[in-house]
Amino acid sequence: MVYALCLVLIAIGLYGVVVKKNIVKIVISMAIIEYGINVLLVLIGYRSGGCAPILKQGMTAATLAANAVDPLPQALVMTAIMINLGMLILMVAICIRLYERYGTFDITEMRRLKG
Amino acid sequence: MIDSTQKEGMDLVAKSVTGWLKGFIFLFGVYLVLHSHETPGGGFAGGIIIACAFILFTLAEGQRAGMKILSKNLAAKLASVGALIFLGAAIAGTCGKGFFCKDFPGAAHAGILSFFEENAISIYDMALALVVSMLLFVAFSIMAAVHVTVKDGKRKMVHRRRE
Amino acid sequence: MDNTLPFFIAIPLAAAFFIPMVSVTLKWVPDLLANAVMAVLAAMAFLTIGQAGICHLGGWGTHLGIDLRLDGLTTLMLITINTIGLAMAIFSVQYMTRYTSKLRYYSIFLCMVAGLNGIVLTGDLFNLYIFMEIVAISSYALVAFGCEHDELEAAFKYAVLGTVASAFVLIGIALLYAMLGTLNMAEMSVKLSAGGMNMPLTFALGLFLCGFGLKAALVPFHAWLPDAHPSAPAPVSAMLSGVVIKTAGIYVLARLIFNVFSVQLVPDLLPILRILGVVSMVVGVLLAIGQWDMKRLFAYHSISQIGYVALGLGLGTPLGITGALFHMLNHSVFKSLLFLNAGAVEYATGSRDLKHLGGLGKTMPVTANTSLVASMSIAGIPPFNGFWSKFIIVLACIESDHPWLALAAVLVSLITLASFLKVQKYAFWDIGKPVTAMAHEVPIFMRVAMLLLAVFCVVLALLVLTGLRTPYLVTPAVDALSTWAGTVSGHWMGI
Amino acid sequence: MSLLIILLVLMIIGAIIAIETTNLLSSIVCVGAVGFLISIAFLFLGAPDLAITQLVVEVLCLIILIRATINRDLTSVAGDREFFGLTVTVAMVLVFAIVGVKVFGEFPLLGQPVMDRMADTPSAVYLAQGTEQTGAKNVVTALMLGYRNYDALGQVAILFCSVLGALAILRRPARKEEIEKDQEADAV
Repeated sequence: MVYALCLVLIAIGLYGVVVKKNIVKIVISMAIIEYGINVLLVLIGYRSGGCAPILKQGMTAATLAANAVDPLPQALVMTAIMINLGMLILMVAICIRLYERYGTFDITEMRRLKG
Repeated sequence: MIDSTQKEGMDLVAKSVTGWLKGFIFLFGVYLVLHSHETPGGGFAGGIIIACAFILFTLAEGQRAGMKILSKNLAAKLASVGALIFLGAAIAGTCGKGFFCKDFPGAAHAGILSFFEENAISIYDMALALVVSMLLFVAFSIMAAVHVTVKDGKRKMVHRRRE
Repeated sequence: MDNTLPFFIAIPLAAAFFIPMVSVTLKWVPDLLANAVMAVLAAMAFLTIGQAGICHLGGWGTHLGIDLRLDGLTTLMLITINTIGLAMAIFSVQYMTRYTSKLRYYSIFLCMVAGLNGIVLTGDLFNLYIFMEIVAISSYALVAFGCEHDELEAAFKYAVLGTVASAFVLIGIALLYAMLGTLNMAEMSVKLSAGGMNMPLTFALGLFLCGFGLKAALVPFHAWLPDAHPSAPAPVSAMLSGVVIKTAGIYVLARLIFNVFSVQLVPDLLPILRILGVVSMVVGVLLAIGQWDMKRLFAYHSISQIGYVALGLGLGTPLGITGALFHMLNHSVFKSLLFLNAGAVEYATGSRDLKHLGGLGKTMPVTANTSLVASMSIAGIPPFNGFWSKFIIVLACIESDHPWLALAAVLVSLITLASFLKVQKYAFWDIGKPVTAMAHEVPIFMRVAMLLLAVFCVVLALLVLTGLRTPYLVTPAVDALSTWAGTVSGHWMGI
Repeated sequence: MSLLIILLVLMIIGAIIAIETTNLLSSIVCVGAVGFLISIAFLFLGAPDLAITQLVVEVLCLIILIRATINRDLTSVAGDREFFGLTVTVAMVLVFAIVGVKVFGEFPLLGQPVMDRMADTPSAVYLAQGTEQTGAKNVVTALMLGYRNYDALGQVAILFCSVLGALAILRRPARKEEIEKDQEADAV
């Protein structure tokens, strides 16, 4: 159920990427896809009632191993978040420059290339 | 005619609130970086918060005042330095076996190597924070500086600082 | 050798980080640094011939950390990437003077080389994803480097489709991790052979096929390539067409299909790969013949030639894989050379529209002759390298009882010949037009880069001889793919 | 658990509004809302590191996106692309959803990470020995900077590359010819 909702989030983003005309909307849809994937990854590492994988005071490594959630997907998501940030910066730069060249955010009016 | 001191940045309330807040935000970022090994946070979050402190200042006080504190070129160079430090630490870790802060804290080596070995995570974190904060500040300032103007029916992109 | 493996990633990255700090007034420093770095990397790549090994980064071991692995296929790819990269760096010295901001160009270019080396070296699936993203982001930035209308538009399309592909790959990685509990490809393969397939794993494989198929521009996913590759500056187009689609697409696909999953586990994969290959081959070449823009024509031929590689891999026999890998190597050489020729023509005349060109054979002899070599190679004329690899693929088709595929391969080769005769005729043989009469031969460094690649076109043909093929390059690469961890003997997988 | 579902449903609503609304600025604000919801979800899923990072990244994303769209006229380009594209997409998304639901039918239940289901996973080792082996009490930091250090190196390279790329794309002039053109324009 919860996984399926993540998939719905990804599918909404996919729909937005293909269908929308506005290039900023496309960038936003891409961000939504990445959100869905991030939540999916963290859910894969979730343990029911688990605590954060941080050793607090008075806690031994054994109790941590028995109670904490899986740290590996979290490290992956951390990386993925930063990749998305880099991607967003680059895409926004391209959008600004496209606006300068074409005077619009409408992708259907950018039709210099065909085939 | 609006005179230039008013034109730069936001109004007085925003400026004075920023004046109070910017130090705290910066310190919070530094705290997150230095304590990343025991609390949540770490180099990335800390770096972004440091960048946010600079960005807030630039937004409130205006581009020109922001550039006086930290110019774009200097920020880009600092980012390069940070990236090189990170890379150097990573490579040193690959060649010297077990450099990735293994055997912490009872490292038996003496001298400078032992210092690095004990603090390797912190060094990575600091380098990471330097890179991330400076790069994001550069990204922000380039986006803030660029404006598209329409002149004689032709669009032209101008950098605000150039004029 | 094992301890030098990280330097394939570290040296270009260090140079990439260092170059932006160089003062703008010292114009020669980035040129020199980039060329020196690429020369060192190419030399290091040739030194890996015949070597194999694993480097555990940080000494954590296979189970906990990330490791870099070297085997025959990795060696082949490293040599391809770094040699072509060297030629591109030499070419860029004078070609990129047309653009401003050469510093950033070199920096992003070196990041891309580091990412490509990382893709072929790493043995960890998520690490591979990260290196793939480095390559992807640097190629978006480089495609848009000229900042003209069509360049930005192509970069935007490329970036959108590339991000969707990366998203598919990341979902696939998440599913694999959930089912297998590890990210190391060697361990994954052992667990897969023990556990067999199930629904999530099949879905993950499908996502990988779509994602990497998009990166490799196999036909249903090819829409971005004919826009993106011609729009970039010539050395970048050459790098994208010659190296990136193979490394980020075909190489990873081959690793996943033959090493991580396996032909025994998923027998339906090979026919799918064959169909994708044949369709790409035919559609690519049919779309190519109508083109008048030189670079666009070459870009469509990239799709078609990638189809040959996919077809060879899809046969699954050792001979088919030999042909595919050999063709991959050859294609990266001659396609890069063709893009450099197009760049040289554009540099000299300011146009790459075949209708406006003509008679360049007299004014630009080096460009004309190297492009003749490359055209004959891609069309499969006997003494050159392209002939031998296509010949092996056709033989492999016949050997594994697919005569129709063999016929298709031969026919596509003939159409390729026709379309390259058109390029030669309109660009170099016809009488001169006013634009081309004024053209001069391009400067020395550009000529050196083209000559280097032309020599490779001829020399690589020698690899078909068994005496050379067996110890060097191709056969070790084929061995790396055809031994599977399930049978434990594979040296890439040796844990 | 029900809280998580509520959060996800809210996210989906936010995403739909963000994609379908005509005003670009409100669309960006909606994406920000989705990001903050995700940050809360991370907090409940035992990932405070990610919650903090997601929060600050979201703030920065909003600043950059708003910077990109503010002061631009014609920002409210609405409407969808041609009908054919729409049908293809809807079909694709449907296939994706159906296959996905089928896949997750065979998927392990929520709340059972890999180290509970399998004997020998690296995650169990990270949790049991990571704090001792690396000296970091935060296992996620230990993973990012210790065990999987080259991932972090890759991120630095990606960020570096994308900012350099943005600088390169937003530079002016881009070609030598443009300099001459500008000079001519100035002379006139």
